[in-house]
Amino acid sequence: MRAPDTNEILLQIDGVALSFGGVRALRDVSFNIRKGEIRAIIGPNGAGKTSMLNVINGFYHPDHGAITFKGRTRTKMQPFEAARGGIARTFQNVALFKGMSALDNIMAGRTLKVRRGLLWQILRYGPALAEEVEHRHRVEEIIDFLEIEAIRKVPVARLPYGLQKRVELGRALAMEPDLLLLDEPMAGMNLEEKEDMSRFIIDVNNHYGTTIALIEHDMAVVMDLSHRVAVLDHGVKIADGTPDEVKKNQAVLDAYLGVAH
Amino acid sequence: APATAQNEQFIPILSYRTGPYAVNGAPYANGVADYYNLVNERDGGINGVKLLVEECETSYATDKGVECYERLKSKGPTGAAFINPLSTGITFALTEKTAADKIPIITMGYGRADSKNGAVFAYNFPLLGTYWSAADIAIQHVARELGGIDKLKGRKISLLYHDSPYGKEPIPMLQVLAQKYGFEFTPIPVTHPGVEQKSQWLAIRQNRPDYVLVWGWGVMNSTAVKEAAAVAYPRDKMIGVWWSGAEPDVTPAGDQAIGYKSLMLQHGAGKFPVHADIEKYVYAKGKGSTEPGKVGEVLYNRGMVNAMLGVEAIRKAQEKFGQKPLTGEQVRWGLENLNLSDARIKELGFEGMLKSIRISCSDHEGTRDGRVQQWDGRSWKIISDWYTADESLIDPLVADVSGKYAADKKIQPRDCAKES
Amino acid sequence: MKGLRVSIPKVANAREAAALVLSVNNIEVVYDHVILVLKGVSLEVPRGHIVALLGANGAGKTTTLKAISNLLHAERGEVTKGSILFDGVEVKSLSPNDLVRRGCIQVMEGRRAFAHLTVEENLLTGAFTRRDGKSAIAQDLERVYAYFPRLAERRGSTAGYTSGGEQQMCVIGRALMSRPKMILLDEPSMGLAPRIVEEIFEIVKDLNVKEGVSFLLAEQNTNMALRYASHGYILENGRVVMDGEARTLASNEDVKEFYLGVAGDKRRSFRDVKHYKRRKRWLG
Amino acid sequence: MGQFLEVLIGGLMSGVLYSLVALGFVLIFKASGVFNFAQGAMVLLAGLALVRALDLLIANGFPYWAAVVLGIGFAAAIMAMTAWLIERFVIGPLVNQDALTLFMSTIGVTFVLEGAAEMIFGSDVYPLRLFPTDAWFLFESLFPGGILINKLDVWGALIAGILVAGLALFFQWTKTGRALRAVADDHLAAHSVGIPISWIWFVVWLVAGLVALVAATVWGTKLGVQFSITFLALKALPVLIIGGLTSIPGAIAGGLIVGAGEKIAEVFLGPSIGGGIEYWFAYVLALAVLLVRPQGLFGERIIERI
Amino acid sequence: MLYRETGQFKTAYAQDMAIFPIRQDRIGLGILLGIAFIGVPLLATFHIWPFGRDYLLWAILLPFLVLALAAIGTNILVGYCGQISLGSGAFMAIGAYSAYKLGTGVHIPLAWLGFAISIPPLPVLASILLGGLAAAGCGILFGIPSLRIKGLYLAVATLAAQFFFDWVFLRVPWFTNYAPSGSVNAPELNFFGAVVQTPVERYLLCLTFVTVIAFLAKNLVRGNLGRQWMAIRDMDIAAELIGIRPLYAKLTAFAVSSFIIGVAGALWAFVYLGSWEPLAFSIDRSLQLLFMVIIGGLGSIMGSFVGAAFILIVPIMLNLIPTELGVPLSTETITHLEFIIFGSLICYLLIKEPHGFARLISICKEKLRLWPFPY
Ligand SMILES: Nc1ncnc2c1ncn2[C@@H]1O[C@H](COP(=O)(O)OP(=O)(O)OP(=O)(O)O)[C@@H](O)[C@H]1O
Ligand SMILES: Nc1ncnc2c1ncn2[C@@H]1O[C@H](COP(=O)(O)OP(=O)(O)OP(=O)(O)O)[C@@H](O)[C@H]1O
Ligand SMILES: [Mg+2]
Ligand SMILES: [Mg+2]
Repeated sequence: MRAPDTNEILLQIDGVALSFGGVRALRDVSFNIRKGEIRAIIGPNGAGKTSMLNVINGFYHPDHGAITFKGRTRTKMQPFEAARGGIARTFQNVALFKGMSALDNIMAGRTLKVRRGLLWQILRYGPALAEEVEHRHRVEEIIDFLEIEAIRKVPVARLPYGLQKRVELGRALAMEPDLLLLDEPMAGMNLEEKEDMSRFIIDVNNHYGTTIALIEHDMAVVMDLSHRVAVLDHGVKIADGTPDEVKKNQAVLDAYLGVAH
Repeated sequence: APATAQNEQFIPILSYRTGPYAVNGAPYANGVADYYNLVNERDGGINGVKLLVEECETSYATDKGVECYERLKSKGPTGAAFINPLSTGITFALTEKTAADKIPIITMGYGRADSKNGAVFAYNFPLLGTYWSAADIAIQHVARELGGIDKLKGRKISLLYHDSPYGKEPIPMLQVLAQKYGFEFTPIPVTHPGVEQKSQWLAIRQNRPDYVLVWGWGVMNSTAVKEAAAVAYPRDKMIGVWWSGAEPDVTPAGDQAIGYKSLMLQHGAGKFPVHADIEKYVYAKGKGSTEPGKVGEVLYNRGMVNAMLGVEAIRKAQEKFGQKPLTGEQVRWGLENLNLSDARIKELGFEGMLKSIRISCSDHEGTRDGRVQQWDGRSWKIISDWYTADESLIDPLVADVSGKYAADKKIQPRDCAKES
Repeated sequence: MKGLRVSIPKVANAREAAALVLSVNNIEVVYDHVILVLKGVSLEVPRGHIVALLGANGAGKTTTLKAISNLLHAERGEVTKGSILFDGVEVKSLSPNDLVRRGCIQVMEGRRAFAHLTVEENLLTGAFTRRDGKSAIAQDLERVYAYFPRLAERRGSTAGYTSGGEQQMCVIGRALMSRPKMILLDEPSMGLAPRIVEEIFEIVKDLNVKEGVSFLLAEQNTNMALRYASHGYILENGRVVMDGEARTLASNEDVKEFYLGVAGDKRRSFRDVKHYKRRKRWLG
Repeated sequence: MGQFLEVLIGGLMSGVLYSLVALGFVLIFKASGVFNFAQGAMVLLAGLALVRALDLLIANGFPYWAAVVLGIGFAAAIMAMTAWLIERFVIGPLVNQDALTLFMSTIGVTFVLEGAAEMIFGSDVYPLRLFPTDAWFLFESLFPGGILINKLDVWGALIAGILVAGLALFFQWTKTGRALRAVADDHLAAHSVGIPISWIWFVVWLVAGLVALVAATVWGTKLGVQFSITFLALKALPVLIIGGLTSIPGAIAGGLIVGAGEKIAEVFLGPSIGGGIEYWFAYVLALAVLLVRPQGLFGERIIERI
Repeated sequence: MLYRETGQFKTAYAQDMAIFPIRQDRIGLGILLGIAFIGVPLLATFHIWPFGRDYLLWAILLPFLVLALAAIGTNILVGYCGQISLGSGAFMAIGAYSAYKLGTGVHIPLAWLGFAISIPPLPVLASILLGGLAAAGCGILFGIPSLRIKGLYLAVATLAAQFFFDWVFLRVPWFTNYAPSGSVNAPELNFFGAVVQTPVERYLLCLTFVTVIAFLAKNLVRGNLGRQWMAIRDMDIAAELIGIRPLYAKLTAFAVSSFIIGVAGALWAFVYLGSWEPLAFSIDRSLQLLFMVIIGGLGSIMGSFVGAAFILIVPIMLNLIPTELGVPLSTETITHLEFIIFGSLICYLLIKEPHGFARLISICKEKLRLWPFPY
């Protein structure tokens, strides 16, 4: 397994804490993500993994701590800024736009790249049309890549769960992100589909050089794919290191993996 | 559609028997329908020309009214003879259309006050009284009760009005009167349909106006009476316009309505010779449109009067154009030359309900007379003599507003002096 | 593998019927009047057994389960052919509520906890159909908390704000609260930590052995499912393409390769799937 | 001062009368997530059924009290039938559809109810006098003219208070109450745990119908039973959202705020800007409250989670 | 067999992205437009059945077109952007009154500043479009709360706009040029010298507006902005996280929607009513538009037309049928029956297809495609 060549740090989380009423979802968590790596975050249910992603892309604002992304430090992100800065993500409970087709969902991911304004779009002629076609080309590439040509025009609400996850990945890819946050992308998939998904993730990582943060409960996947793994439990980071290190860590075994895995 | 005979005069009825104003709309429509029926049953029509009527439900909504008008305007062999929208809003919406279609629009006791001026509004006929006349009559009555016109000075008079063109029409006239007689005039709007008037009446209770004029319609009237009772405002200091003085306006309030007064559009409730005919020719044959007990109610009678004036206009027009179905334009001539003497009114069985009427090109209102009645808990009692609204006050306002309309619409006013 | 399945009426005699808690006979399901999803699915669950329903995304597992628990009509779906018998009674004639009363409950996929209710209230709604008194319910509540300690920690939180896995536990616990005879589990392991997944399957086994609860288990974690189930059905594109005893299935080469990910007897690494050729489909 | 107090008290009281109508909305929304546009029509139907039965019974020589009891029984039966029909033919088949579709279907119901109610019971105005409508004048020694309090308002407030207390207890403390909230959250999941939605909806629509009947007795006494009673629904809406669509006590709180706010605005602010402002003022008030608390004062938090 | 895409290969994305990618749809639309633009006016001019009287044109087609336009506007906000609004009537009113003011000349004496703003009466076309712009402005203003308030709460909050503007146009005499009754008259419909007068001319005028705006609106909703709106509608949080700014998306939806509704309002006042009062744009109108959109299908331009037709025409038909058949029923009974049947129809339709006519049509198309097989 090839580690990323650089040690450049893309995202640095410092002492982030987050609580909801009495629930302390994150307590003083620090870790970093290097450019080009696949970074897994694992931990038992309710450990704060999703909350961590929410902090990274600005949906939750931490009580303490700092986030440094591409060299800029701030205490909190705004969702829009995070998106513009190149952070894209998929969601644990599929968050597709239910009333739209798969194609439109992915096209929506290109919003930030659209240059022509309201009036041009009304006319949908000349440069506006050309731009739209151009975006469509990019999106079709993603569709080809994810092998979802057949469901292009199907309203996503009708799709089975696994395909919805794939469309969601497509939407995130359409943003051409620098950092891609994946929240349990393989939940509810069978082996074959997990393999497909793994292939997409690796390809994205290798070919586009996209940095990936991955939350997943399937240990086989995590261990095979990721370069480094951070482990959370009850909002605390209990381990951080290469998959092999983590696998052997007693605290991790106790809190998360249970019987030898 | 049933085949229409060629010798029929078509008359549309725009009514509202459903919706928030049905309570007042239904008795009126019954009166109208029964009178047309009477003419057919008793006289076989007007000089042998049968009346063909069709009713269309407007629910007092302007757009439905327009739809009804379009639906009915060209029915029958000659199209609609005239139209009674029974809604000031619909009147406004139809004014231009009817002029273009050459169909007279009879708005007896409602509609645009400036349409008294027939030179500009060739097709509008606000017969028997406009709201400006009503306002003047009401103030005259107040003055009478106070003991003289000079006693108005420094008094407080409020107008509780339905917040719509209907309710707003009297305001300019009352402002003129307030200035002239030196009373303090406060308009108080009530939002359609008028089920909630607590704040208005709490304000009245504090402000203690000497009189409250009520320009309401439908549920607003009875609610006003009840709220007045609730704040202990004396009911006999309330004077409703003629649309606020029928049975449904007081009965829901029960005894609380005793003493409440209203203007009369000349006629009141009660039975007159014509009612005997109605009972004999219409109800006895089972063709009546309501329970016999309701014949002779205020709004029923008003419907009859309205229908009668229309019928007489057709009769008049037949004198000139022949005894056949007439077009709206011909009926308009009849209306504009209508001249009902006391004798003729008696002949028609309306004696005691109406005074003589004479309509002309410059005066589409005909007469501007009214009386005042008072509710005694069981029936309306006439408590005043006749008042005649003061034309010298109204006419300048009419000239002003109708002139503006003519200018807006690029209408060349007719020269009434030249009209026969 | 058993022989070819055709639509011979399944319940041949009363004894066999009594042995089957659930039998699905050749059903066809259509969504929105035009989308044909199940094209003749038959399966049966013997009393006191755990049966696994396997298949790729969109194969129709969820649809099958919804057809059984009579929830389709709310999604504009319709069983147009075939019949489903639960405990010998035609399901069509029962309302979802009757079914639960008779002991058949479904755990829906997608973590559908009642978002505005607390975790504990969620669990209590599961006991809605029960008539056996407050203390019995309280006891079961404690049992669920014992199964899922994490839920006990979060019992007072609004379910909508709990984590994905917590919601999943909540939904499973809720179903257990109704003390069912048969549970239709739709992807119970989804989004749960490996340890909890093991626990869930242990709970399933426990209930099955101690209380004789039957299970129909739609699951993507084939490995686990076949380990605990006695029978398995493989669904593909709305049709059953293979069925048999779990052990037989697990040793089938195709199943091994496509569902269990073992080539030879070593697990394939997910890193190496990159140029892996897409597999054949059994049926189009 | 006297006037201010009087307007304030009057406003609070009439606000509570709106709450009576708002309560019906809350009940149905809470139990099914359906925004019931037909609540106004249900008040009309209940009122007409009651008053027509009363008239008939009294005309046939029944003593007044017996007529009232029988009349209320008759109206309640009509409401039960309505609830059953609505559940069976409209809301039941639309289970698991989105909020707007359900809302639209209640509009269909509104048309049917209005048409049927008037067709069966007549479209006239029917006086109803179940409660006293005169006024007390309090503190006449303190303020000139005293402070006016309408007896009907007091009755209305009393009844509303009792209803709210009862219903709030029901929802918070019973198993059915919990089930109702579950149904509102997710129809399908509620189905799956065996909650008998049809039965529950029937019960809720019935209770809403009975609340409508209560509202009709009070408002019918105030206005006379007639079509315009349906317009109360529009007055109840701001009450409803200030309190929160899902909160029963909220209906009362909203009523108090709207009533007091709009009356004070109309009396003290209205004259300087032309009057007639209370209609929109109530809504602007509601808007202002929502800007601070998007779910209304007592409504359930809108869950934003990803 | 008739409705198949087979053989229609698309070789460029632009083709696939055309308004009607399927040939049969294009032909159908062409025929429809042909009838609307040429057939109807011809029939009406020569008074051929069913256009013997002006009734069909005046009382059905004209209001249908204008309300369909308003429904498109409402649909953009409610159907595409998911912001339920009960204030459409108010925005129609704003369009109408602004157009009226602009068409009759604006004079704002700013005494304390020592000068006055005076604009001479503008041509009708300009007034109508600027009326739409004024509505768009107010729409943006009243759209701001939507950033915080959602769903049914927002719906009720938009009633604030409805009642507030009802009141403004009733109470502020400046808007009605101080007409004593508060009822105003439209200026002459003079389009670059051509005066629109007869029903046919009015019809063509509205038809042109509707067609052009419908096409432009369709462009918009197919493009990026449309996708942003739908994303906000379907899941606003996720939309925000992929870089859609709710502020921009919602406010543009309010603006575009109010603009269209405002233009429709101006047409309603100028072309259909000719003379109007605030009641013409009451809450009933708002509700009516919402009904049209829901029944027609949320998020469908085509659906707006069908919905408008259903909500507007069915009651009229129900009302007409008994009289035309000569059934001896009183108008009262007819109206009550109309209500009952109309209400039942709405319920029936929703149960058959909760997503309205638009979905019904698409299901029919899908069935046609499969025909003669059921699935
Ligand atoms: N908005 C919120 N309000 C209240 N509590 C919250 C909120 N978001 C998260 N929590 C709580 O914080 C804790 C961490 O939740 P989070 O979703 O991050 O867990 P997770 O690690 O993603 O778990 P899982 O693997 O089950 O998805 C949980 O206990 C959850 O209930
Ligand atoms: N409401 C619906 N309307 C239309 N089609 C639907 C609907 N629900 C499901 N489908 C279709 O039915 C097929 C089967 O879906 P189902 O959800 O049963 O699959 P599944 O086997 O459970 O898949 P997964 O493992 O992803 O959950 C899919 O192709 C899907 O597109
Ligand atoms: Mg999570
Ligand atoms: Mg599934």
